Amino acid sequence: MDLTFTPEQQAFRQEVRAWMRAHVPPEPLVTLEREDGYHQHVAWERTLASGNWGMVTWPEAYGGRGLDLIQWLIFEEEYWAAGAPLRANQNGIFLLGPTIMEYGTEAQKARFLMPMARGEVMWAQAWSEPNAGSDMAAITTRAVRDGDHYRISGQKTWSSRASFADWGFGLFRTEEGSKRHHGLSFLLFDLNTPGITRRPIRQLHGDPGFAELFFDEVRVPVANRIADEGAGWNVAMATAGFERGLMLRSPARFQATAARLVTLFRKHEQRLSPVVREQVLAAWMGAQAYAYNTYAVASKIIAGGHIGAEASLNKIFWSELDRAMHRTAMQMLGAWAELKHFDDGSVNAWLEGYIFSLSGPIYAGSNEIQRNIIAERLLGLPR
Amino acid sequence: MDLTFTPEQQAFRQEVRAWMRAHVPPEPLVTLEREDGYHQHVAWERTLASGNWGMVTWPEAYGGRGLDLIQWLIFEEEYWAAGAPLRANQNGIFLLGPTIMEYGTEAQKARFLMPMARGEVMWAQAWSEPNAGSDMAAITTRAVRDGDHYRISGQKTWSSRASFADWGFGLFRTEEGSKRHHGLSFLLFDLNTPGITRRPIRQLHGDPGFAELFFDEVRVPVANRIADEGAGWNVAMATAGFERGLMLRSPARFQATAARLVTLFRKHEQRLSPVVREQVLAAWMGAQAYAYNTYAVASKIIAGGHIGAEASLNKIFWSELDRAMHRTAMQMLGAWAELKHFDDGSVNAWLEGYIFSLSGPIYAGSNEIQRNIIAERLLGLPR
Amino acid sequence: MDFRLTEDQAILVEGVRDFLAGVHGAERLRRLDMRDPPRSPELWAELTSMGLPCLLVPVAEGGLGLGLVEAVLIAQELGRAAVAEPIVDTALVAVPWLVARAVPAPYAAIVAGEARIAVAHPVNPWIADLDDATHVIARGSLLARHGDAGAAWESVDPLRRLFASGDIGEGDDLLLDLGALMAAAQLRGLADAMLAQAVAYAGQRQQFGQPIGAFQAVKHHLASVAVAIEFARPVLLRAADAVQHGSRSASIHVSHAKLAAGDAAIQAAETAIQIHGAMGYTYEVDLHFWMKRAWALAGAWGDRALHLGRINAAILRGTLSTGPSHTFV
Amino acid sequence: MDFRLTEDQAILVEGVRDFLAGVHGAERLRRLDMRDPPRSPELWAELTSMGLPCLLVPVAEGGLGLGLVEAVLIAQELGRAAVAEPIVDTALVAVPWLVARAVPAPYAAIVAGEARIAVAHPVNPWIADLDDATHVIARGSLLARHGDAGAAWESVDPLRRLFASGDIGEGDDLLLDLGALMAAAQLRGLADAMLAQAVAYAGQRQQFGQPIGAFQAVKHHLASVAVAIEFARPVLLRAADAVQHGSRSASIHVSHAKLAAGDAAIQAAETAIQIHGAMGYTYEVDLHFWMKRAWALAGAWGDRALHLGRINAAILRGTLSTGPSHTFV
Repeated sequence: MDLTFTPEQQAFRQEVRAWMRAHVPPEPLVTLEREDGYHQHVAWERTLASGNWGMVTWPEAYGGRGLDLIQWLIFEEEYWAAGAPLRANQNGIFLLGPTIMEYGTEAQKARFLMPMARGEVMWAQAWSEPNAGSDMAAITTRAVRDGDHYRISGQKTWSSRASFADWGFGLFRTEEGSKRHHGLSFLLFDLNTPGITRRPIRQLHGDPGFAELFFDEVRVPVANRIADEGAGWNVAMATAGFERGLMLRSPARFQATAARLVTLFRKHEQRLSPVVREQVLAAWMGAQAYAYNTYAVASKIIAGGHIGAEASLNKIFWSELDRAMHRTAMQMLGAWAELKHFDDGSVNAWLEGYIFSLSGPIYAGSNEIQRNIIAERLLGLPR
Repeated sequence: MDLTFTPEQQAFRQEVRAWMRAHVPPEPLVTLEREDGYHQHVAWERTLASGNWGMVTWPEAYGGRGLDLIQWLIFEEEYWAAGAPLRANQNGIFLLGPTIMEYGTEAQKARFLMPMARGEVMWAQAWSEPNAGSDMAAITTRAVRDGDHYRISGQKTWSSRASFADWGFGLFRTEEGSKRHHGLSFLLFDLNTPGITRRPIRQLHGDPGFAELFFDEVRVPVANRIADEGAGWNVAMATAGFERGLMLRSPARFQATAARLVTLFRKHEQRLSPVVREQVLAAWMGAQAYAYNTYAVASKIIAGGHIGAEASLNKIFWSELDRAMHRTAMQMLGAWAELKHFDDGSVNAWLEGYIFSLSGPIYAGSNEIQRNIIAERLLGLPR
Repeated sequence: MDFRLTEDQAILVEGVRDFLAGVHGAERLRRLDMRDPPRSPELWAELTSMGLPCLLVPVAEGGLGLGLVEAVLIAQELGRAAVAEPIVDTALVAVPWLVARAVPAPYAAIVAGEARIAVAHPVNPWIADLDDATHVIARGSLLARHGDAGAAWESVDPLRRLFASGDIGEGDDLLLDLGALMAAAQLRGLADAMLAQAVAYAGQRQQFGQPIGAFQAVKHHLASVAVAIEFARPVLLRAADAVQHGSRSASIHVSHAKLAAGDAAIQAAETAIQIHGAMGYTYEVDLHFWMKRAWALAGAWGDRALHLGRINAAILRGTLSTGPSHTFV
Repeated sequence: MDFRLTEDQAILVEGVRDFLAGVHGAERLRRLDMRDPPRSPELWAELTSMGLPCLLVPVAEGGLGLGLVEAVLIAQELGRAAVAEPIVDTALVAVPWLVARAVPAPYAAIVAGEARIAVAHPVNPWIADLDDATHVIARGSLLARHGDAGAAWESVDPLRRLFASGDIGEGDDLLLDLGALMAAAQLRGLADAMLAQAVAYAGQRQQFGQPIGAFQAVKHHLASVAVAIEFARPVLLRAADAVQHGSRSASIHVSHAKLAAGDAAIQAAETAIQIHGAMGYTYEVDLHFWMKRAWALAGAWGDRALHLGRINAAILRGTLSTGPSHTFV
């Protein structure tokens, strides 16, 4: 065990810090869930790409830097410490990119990865259907083979980024009459293909960002299928594993929240003391623990280890931490909590953050599902 | 709605207060779970009976005062405010007594109720069996009819008071081959009948109090059966309803705990502040809310109303409140928490109370069972 | 001592509940949400015709002369229906304050639904529904409103209308208690409505071949919410009774009610959205109207810190007796 | 930066765990509980033969010269096995303190298992295992113990031996950190053992025709405990590393570890007894030994108030930098 950074790692930290200081927009961007904000965030992805900071963990051949997970954590720490924006490209970086690298053909890698890395093509995910949320194997949207194309008909929902993104990926039932996780294929599709209708879903905060996607005999080339026909479930499980796993939520983001919470507490301390203090201390402790744990898991993976059901422990921890931190901030803000802007005109990011945090225990496998996984797979309780 | 006490109620409160002031032992009794303490508590029951304070809600004909539930609450408030001891006769007052009044024959009432009210015969309950805890319908101990007797064979466990008490009551399978809640009968038995072996169970705190009861062809007169043969389940459910319901835990007991917690906090405030404060305030609020709710339910019952599945809300509230209050006290006591006595020689009642509070969410139907009942019967969720 | 509602109270509550269920369902909320501002003269007229403005107005002034227990029961129903019109401030906060302080007031106009009273208090940085008000309570007086209310501040709750409060001087303690009490009552109504929505959704939404309400985890989450809501009820009634009778400790009981109902509402909201899954995160279902109102009212009229602070001062400083003999002090 | 255990560390832990599983199962605890005092020279000899006393003794003094990371790993295993012999205080608290403070010490006797060092600190009102100790650390010195230790105080934990501490002067901060760190490590081991016991019981106890572990409520309670235990692990290791390297912020990290492990242990205990039902409330199953140790150690070497207070001073007073770039400050 060695908890010190090498001189190379320290130098790398300085490099990231300097670049971020020079490039992070001085004013917060408009929310990613609105069209104007989305375009601001895409522009930021392209700025990141210009400095080759878009996909730091990807191999250099695909537009990345080939960094290891410890370097990734350092990058993330400096990224969030600089107050840099949310990543519009999250679906690409952590979900689809690694999936194509693992399961794609050379042609698919050549075609899709570079534009993703450069922020030129933005990706939406399309897993869920109205009757397949937590129970993803209940997917019914079908893709019927028709020569060198599939014809897709059906509906996807809760498709993040799909209101504005360029391409989408998801699971479709390619074998007629197949049940549950059999007969599914993993397909990529241009969101502007004829027959696709996007219906933005208005979220809690009033902005879209999610969308429903309606498919009416949409023609998608067979060349856009990742891995074999019928092998979609395994591919998606690997992708979902990335999602639940280490890289979905970097600890730096929560440490930044905890630090903001400390600042908020100090500002209001006279009024708040003593009732909120312990919750603020718990926020710092939780964010630190999550950071340490991520460093520990990263160390294990770098050494060739794997994470399996432990990812469920992670998912529960960060999602409940995030909600608790924002709930605490809402309590501290009192009568200001409901306002979208403070009296100095600044955005009430705590309110937005609280709303966003409520999705944490729901998405990427609800925390109820995660607790089942922990109980059955890690602890060995009977099904 | 009228939240004031009548002059009669106020006068009654003064009467209880004066009697308690004159009779409550100045020093705490030894724990009821030990033989010496048990006898001290039985003596206290007889003192209570001498003032006719033993069974205040029972009809006068059976040795009570025929008080209504509001008077009972006033009695309990003054009882606990005076620091009076735990009730050794709890099983009789709240479980068996009302059951006999509702289901017993005149002969049974005449035979059993007066000695119970006078504290002359102490009763143990014998519901659970090794494989029938939460799942009480899994009872297997059988009572085979043999003329005017039953012959009981089998085993009961977690039998409260059975280490030292005189008589017991419980459910037995009187119909051979019957399943679940069919074919059970409610029987009373002298704990000194030949064939009964009591094995005290050592509890967490090291003292017995619970016992296992082994029955080896124990002869119990048919006259000791409450209600019809085979009707035991319904009788027991009514009894368990009394237990879970209003009178198992009077709010005054929790208000006394909350008040002690406030005192403990004040004593240690300099060291504790600010982290425990909110938990102490929550204790006061919880105990008050429980008291109000009990007054509200009492008002409803006096007016002819009933409580059904609402009793489960009650059980969860008081048991989790009690555990939280004692957990808070343990935290406040820090390095003293583990000690059975403080340096002034006084008993660490918080430690005993914490251990006792851990049984709250388990007994009288675990809180998991209670939450099932609330969800299915009150909220109407599917089974 | 009788903690039951009177028959009259029970009938009143039922009547208001049925009325609101009829005129103020989720469809109405959606329609109001489309308007700018999200107010409806027709709805106000309906609420007036139901007699809501006159409930607490003295009989001599043409009202029903009801008390604060009735007021919290009605406020609960207004919360259950997520009513955002300024009926609570006018009829349930302003009127009892005017009566208690013997301030001359335009009761006839209030009864007729023509007067609307906005309420300023330094505990809130905003004044709700100031633009539309005919009067405002501020600095211990009832003032005719004049001038421009300015632009509305944007609340997360699309049906709330908040305006800068400006310099409104010191606060009046009774006004704070009344505002907090009615916020608490609405919060409990909101909580109960969210529980009902979550129960209904859980009974209908199928996953893994069964309604999700058949899963024990879902059951237990909802049961815990039911416990919190149940035990907020008598606290609320007891607080209303204490304020009504001018009890010395009334403020403590109001704070208790605000905390119990506010915490129940936040727990209900977090549980309900969890059970609705992604659906609860959208405008596709109605839950969001109730959640947002709960977030708003949880911080309005004194936040957790303020109310815990008041209880702290009373309990831990020893100005209120505690223990079993002091249930109704 | 590598947060993995070294292979040597992994082998050491496994060896100690296997050894303790062999000599120190629940049966041994029951036998010790029958003795007065509940101590066993044979057990001490076994622990000595396993080499536990010499782990942290410098190589030049005949020991293995291991560090605090190894120490917390061993303390976790001693917690998992609920070992009550004074091995933690002697080998894992006293020895590293003596080494760090360069106090001349009877290392040969320690290595041979002949010296036992009791540790006094004003944060505890008692001194553990004073009666049997050859030495005591108090007032910043190592003293030969003499005189009568007095009567043992009765702990809820039948295997603890506590004695009045008397006037022991000011506290030594490093000693407090070492004591708290090793208590935290034992607490995490205890928590993990209680989780394992509850899982085993839930898999075997039948109710309503199935093992209770098949009920989702039981699963979710246990999963929550698993989360708490998992996330206490790196906090503990990071604190050990900080103390080992004399980091300026070491005390903060020790406090964090004590809170994380202590809270996990209390949660594990309350969950485990709930799942054991009435059985967990008795001596019939072994759980009580672990619960009682957890209750004792949660309050020992600084309670929640003390450790939260230290973190409060650092974080909210701003003496420790927070935020994403400061993970390892």
